[in-house]
Amino acid sequence: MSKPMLKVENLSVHYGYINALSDVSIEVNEGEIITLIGGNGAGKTTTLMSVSNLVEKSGGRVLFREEDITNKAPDKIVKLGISHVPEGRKIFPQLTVYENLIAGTFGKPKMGKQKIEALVEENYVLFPRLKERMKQTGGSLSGGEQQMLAIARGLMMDPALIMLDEPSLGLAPIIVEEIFTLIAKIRDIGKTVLLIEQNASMALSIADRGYVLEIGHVTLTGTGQELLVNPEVKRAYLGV
Amino acid sequence: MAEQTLTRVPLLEAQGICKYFGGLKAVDHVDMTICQGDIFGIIGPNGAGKTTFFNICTGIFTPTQGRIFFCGEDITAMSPEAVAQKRIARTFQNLQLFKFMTVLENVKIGCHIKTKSNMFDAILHTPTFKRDEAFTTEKSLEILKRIGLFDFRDTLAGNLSYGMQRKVEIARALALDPKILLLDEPAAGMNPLETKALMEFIQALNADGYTIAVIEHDMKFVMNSCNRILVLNFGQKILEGTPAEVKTNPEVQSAYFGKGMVAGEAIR
Amino acid sequence: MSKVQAFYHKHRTILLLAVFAALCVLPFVVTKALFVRYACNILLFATLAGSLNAINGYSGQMCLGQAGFFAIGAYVCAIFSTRFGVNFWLLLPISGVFAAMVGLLVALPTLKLQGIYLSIVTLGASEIIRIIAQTWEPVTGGALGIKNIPYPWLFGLDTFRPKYYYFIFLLIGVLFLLVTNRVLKSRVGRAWISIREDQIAAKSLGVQTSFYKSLNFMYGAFWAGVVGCAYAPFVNYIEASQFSTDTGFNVLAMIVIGGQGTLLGPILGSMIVTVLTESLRFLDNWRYVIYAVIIIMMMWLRPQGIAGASHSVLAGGKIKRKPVRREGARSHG
Amino acid sequence: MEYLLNQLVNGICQGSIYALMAIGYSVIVGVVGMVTFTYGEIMMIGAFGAFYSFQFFGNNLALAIVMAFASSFLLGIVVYKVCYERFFNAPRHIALLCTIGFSMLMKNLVQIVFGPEQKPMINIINNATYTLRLGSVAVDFKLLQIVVMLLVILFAVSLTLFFNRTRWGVALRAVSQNKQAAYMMGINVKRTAMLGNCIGCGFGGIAGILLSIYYYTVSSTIWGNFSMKAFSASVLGGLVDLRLSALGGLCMGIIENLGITISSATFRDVFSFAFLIVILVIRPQGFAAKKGSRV
Amino acid sequence: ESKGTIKLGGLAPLTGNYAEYGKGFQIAWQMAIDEINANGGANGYQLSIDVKDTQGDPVVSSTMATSFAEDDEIMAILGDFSSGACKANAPIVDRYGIVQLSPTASAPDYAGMSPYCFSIMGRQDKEAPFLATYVLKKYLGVSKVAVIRVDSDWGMAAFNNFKAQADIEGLEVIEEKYKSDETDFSSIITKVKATDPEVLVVMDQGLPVSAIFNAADSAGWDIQHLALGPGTSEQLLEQLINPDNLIVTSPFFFNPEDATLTAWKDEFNALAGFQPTVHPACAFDTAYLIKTAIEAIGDGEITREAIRDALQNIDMNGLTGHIQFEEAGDITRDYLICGVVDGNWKVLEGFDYSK
Ligand SMILES: Nc1ncnc2c1ncn2[C@@H]1O[C@H](COP(=O)(O)OP(=O)(O)OP(=O)(O)O)[C@@H](O)[C@H]1O
Ligand SMILES: Nc1ncnc2c1ncn2[C@@H]1O[C@H](COP(=O)(O)OP(=O)(O)OP(=O)(O)O)[C@@H](O)[C@H]1O
Ligand SMILES: [Mg+2]
Ligand SMILES: [Mg+2]
Repeated sequence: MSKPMLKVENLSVHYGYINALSDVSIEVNEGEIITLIGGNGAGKTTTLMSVSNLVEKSGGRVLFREEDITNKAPDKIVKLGISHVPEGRKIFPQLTVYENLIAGTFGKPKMGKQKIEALVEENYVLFPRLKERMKQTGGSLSGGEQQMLAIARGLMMDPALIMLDEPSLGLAPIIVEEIFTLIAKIRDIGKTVLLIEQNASMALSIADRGYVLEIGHVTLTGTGQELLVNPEVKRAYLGV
Repeated sequence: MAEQTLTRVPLLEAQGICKYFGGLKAVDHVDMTICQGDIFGIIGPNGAGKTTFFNICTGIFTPTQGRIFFCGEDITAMSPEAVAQKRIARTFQNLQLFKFMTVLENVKIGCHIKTKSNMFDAILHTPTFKRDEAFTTEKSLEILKRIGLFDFRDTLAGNLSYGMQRKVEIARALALDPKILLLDEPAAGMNPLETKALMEFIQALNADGYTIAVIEHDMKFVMNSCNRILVLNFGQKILEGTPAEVKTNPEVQSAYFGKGMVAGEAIR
Repeated sequence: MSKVQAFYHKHRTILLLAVFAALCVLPFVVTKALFVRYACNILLFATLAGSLNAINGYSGQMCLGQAGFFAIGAYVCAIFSTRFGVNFWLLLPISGVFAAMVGLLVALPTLKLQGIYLSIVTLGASEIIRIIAQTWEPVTGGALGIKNIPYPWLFGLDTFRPKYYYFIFLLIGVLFLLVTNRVLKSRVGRAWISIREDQIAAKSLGVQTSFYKSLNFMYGAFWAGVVGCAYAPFVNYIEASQFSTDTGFNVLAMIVIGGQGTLLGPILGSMIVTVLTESLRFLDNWRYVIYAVIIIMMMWLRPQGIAGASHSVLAGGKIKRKPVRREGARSHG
Repeated sequence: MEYLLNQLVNGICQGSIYALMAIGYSVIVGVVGMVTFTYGEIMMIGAFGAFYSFQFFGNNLALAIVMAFASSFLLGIVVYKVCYERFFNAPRHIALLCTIGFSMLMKNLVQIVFGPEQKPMINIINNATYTLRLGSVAVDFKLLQIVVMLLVILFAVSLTLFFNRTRWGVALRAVSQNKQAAYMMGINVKRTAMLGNCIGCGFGGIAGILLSIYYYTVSSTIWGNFSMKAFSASVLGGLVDLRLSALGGLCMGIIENLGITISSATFRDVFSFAFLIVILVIRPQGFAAKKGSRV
Repeated sequence: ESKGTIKLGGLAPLTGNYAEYGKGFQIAWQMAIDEINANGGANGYQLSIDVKDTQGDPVVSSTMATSFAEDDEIMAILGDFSSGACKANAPIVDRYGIVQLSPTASAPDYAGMSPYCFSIMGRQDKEAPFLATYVLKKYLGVSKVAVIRVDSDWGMAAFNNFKAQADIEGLEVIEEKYKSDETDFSSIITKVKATDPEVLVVMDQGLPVSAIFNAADSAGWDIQHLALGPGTSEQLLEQLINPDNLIVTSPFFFNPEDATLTAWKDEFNALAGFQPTVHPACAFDTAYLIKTAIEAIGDGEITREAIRDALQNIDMNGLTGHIQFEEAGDITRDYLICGVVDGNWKVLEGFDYSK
């Protein structure tokens, strides 16, 4: 673990007159699972959005593999190998499930037909539901199915770094388990994960390190285990 | 937990409900009885047909087969607005707020069926109009106080955080003075602390005599607040019973809880 | 809330009365008949735009056919006053009712339609109305139109002169504002807005969306009809081409520029569009080029319209959230 | 019988012109996700491009078509920059008004630059009439009509394949549905949307040149009505489905001409609009299958 | 020495569907006025004209007419193009007492609406019967005609006048009409062809005329073409696939042998960039009419009223021929039957209807 793969330095974001993030610094090393936890409106989503450069930053830098991507076009950032599974699914409602998956491959324009088919199959194994719904439009899926589709679509580009924003939202416990197993598996094959979760205990238990965000500031950081037993975290985010 | 009364009066009944989308059986022969005073949970894997089932109960879909009775009256083919007139209120899985209206106005719309002044009353400011407006305002503010959104009454609903938006939906539904309240994943996107607060609120409502049906994936929430639970899978009913029965059912275990890592202590 | 708004709210009645008084003396201060005629046009189109705004801005239906309802009003007035000598003041509500009926006819079959589908149907309906007006010779005079529509009685004043006709438009405009303001601030108005915001949610709360949509269409059409009725004697000569889709688009431009969904918007929009088109005349045929450029620029600079709030739906982009103190939100009472 | 058949052929010919226009229109709507009221001007610019190509480079039809495509394509870039790019997140009527404004701008600018008079278009495609005999019945076709019909089929089929079978097509459609998500997929949204818009415009330009050859004229004023027809046809086809839009155009042409046969040409638009309204009342999505929308 | 400037108001559709004609008006007026001023003005007065765009819309036209009428410096109004707009303005000019001299309004009831309304186009109720009696009956000698006409106020009046005379002459008439923005005439042609007439008459101006004849040609229909409205338009010739069997009636013809006319035509073409029709020629004459009227007033005070009276009694030879107003304020013209020979307009027969 030499150089951090993704480095967020002193990031600040303002929405109009709201200061959503101030001076947030985060490091993600190659092959790690990093989790961000925090209450509603703490700025977790905003952090991911600014890595993808989908919100305007008022200060700070973002580095990916030592390349400055602070002001890089969003689509170019994706093409560096960063996949972003957004909050609220954002699937393409009029495209079929299959087409949604295909849309996920634009981050790797050179990907061959066979590779695409193989990835699609992989995702169908992971989420058999999607295979059943292959020809259905994305918009007609149930909430949870849409969430699965969003995750699968994010996996389609075979990214180096995958950023997941509340992947377990609206999913049944059994699927949530599978998602977490999957995240661990992704890490095990050498990829890197940046994870946002409301279910902090699950997230921390698989994470290598975690950051606690509060009203736009990083207030705590440590390994997953450290945070899991931290009384402050326990009280505020684990609900015990 | 709501007290179990000895004489259970059925409020909302579903008989053999089916909903097919083309060849897809989203809901398949489901029977259900929700009684007065219940907090009734509906759980099941994703795509099991829970939301579809709610949509059928509230008139948004007409079922392919089967009937829905409310207080003994057949409401199967009724339009959503007619169902709402029967005082069945609901919230939506993907929020359907009036985003550009203030919180207070959102709740005032909820009072629509409780008032009846028409356009001419409004133009002429007749007594009916004045009475209605006074009633609407008073009632809406009362609900907002109760749910804890009073301070936000003049904020645009879309400006609130996710959790609060969910509450606005509940407040709006309460303004209908519903006989039954259907909540679709009210705790989604909330952290454990907020979920707990919501659970307490719902129990308080129940104590006040509201009957509630709730779809949730948060097992702590469901197991601790519901007195009866319906489990769906692939559109079919696996089980309807008490939390204790659901917890121990192996089929539910394998289809829904998995290893129990997430459902956690709630089911153990 | 800005200082201007605060000031307005404090002295509302006085301010409004002052504006009204100023409007009343206007035609006596402005001596050029041409300018008074422009003022008439502004009032006329402000009310017409207002009637469209009542549909597009409040119930969120995208109607492009206001020219049709306007035509109905104008023709009803022209036909009844030239053929049967019916009094203008009686014709005002009659024209409105006729237009409202047509509004209902358009609304009923299209209740299921939304957005652009509704737009094209309303546009089509307005074209059909125009073509019927153009071809139904025995009744509408066909392509010849109807001329010499009698000038209305107004306390013995000579309404041939824009100076006095002005008061007819003023009266209708003020009446429209008063009535609409009341309707919007009632259960009915809220129901309309709820349809604009989210129909499914509105239904689930017991709002009979079909009924309120029809009512909304009828209301907008009614006022368009009333304005049409006042328009016919004003121009004294009507024929079908005056009610083309361009008229409809013009009115649409007014409400969008002024600010859709606000009471003030259509008035401002009408002023801007009228003043612009008139004041750019010296540009000859470059006029419309410049006018179009200005419209587009306004959309660029202020998409929500002049009167639209910056947090408005129309401002585009995301909703601006106010800072929220989280502690206050926790308790459930 | 022969008379009716001939009228039907007239209808099909007119309908295929509508269909041709509707295809380009649907491409625009399908990619940009917003309707346009400047389509008439886009066709006009295509026609003018061809007109001046004939003027300066001689009677070369292929070149003229390329010019028509290119000039409309370029105008498409301007339309995109002026009317769409800034308003993707805004409510639709704002972009809509911008297109209305832009249409007004173009109409008047063209009138100033190219003159207000109608210009005669070179009658480049052989105007021979072919008579098809079915027993005793004779039906007349013009070469140009056949060309238009073939083009409609070609464009409808090839563009549909392109949109549904290629990754590029998926990207174009994805962009119209959710711009932000498209970014997250690594799609260059602005360029893609612009390109899609321009392709649609380019096809509009081709429709423009064929139209002006068909009617022997180019001018700044005759196109407004046609763009309305393109719009209606593509609404009939559910706005984004190219083949159904083409079908919608065809139906409208036939309905109009049969209507004229039984009554008068003054009612032409009444027939097509009434047809549109009736269809939409029966099927709110037009010919398209109901969309799987849900709450 | 100049006695000052007399201002005129001009109404013309500079934008919109009739922009081509409005443009022609504007240029012709300016040509006439420049010429008059260069030659010492009208009885020593310089003329100037302020042309306002009426968009071809009667309502805008009345607004503009009001603005001229209100402006005491404006002595007379020239224009507007369409009968509809002129009729809409009639009550206004009547009320304010200012002349509205239209180059082209031809509706029979227009000029009679007010003593201040004038037109020099010639009345439709003269030209259309001329078509029926002289062209169809006498010149061509046919008995069954098909008329395809625009459904506008002009087209309606033209047809009604024609029909009345045709009934007297015992002509069988088949009527088809279309909206003014129509472009596709194939089904009308198919429909009319099925009735098997001897002559195809088109009543309209501009694009549809050529479009209809071309549609007939390309449907392989060989029939005599006749047009009422476009006059001897050069553009029409350019737009027709097969102009040779076309006959038009016209109050006026740009005789290529007439040097003044040809010079005028060339000058106009140079200024406008397109060939003149009869309409700008009429506009040109209206300006000269005002000049003549002012000269007729002589040393008297130039008032609106005086101009009206002078116009009423005018007797002038203009570009388009002899002009003398009748009681109502319009004129009766002599019509020509023109046809195309070797791609150029030729007078086939000249008739004086009044005889
Ligand atoms: N588009 C926006 N416009 C204005 N304010 C915004 C916008 N998006 C987010 N905010 C505000 O920025 C802050 C951070 O929001 P963010 O969505 O990043 O929170 P989060 O930690 O992801 O919360 P959640 O758990 O609810 O997803 C909040 O106060 C929110 O209200
Ligand atoms: N309009 C529709 N067209 C086609 N299929 C539909 C439609 N609506 C729902 N479905 C299908 O019906 C099934 C049930 O959906 P439903 O939304 O009821 O699931 P759910 O139990 O609420 O799931 P979740 O927990 O994920 O919200 C899903 O598989 C979905 O794909
Ligand atoms: Mg978030
Ligand atoms: Mg659901």
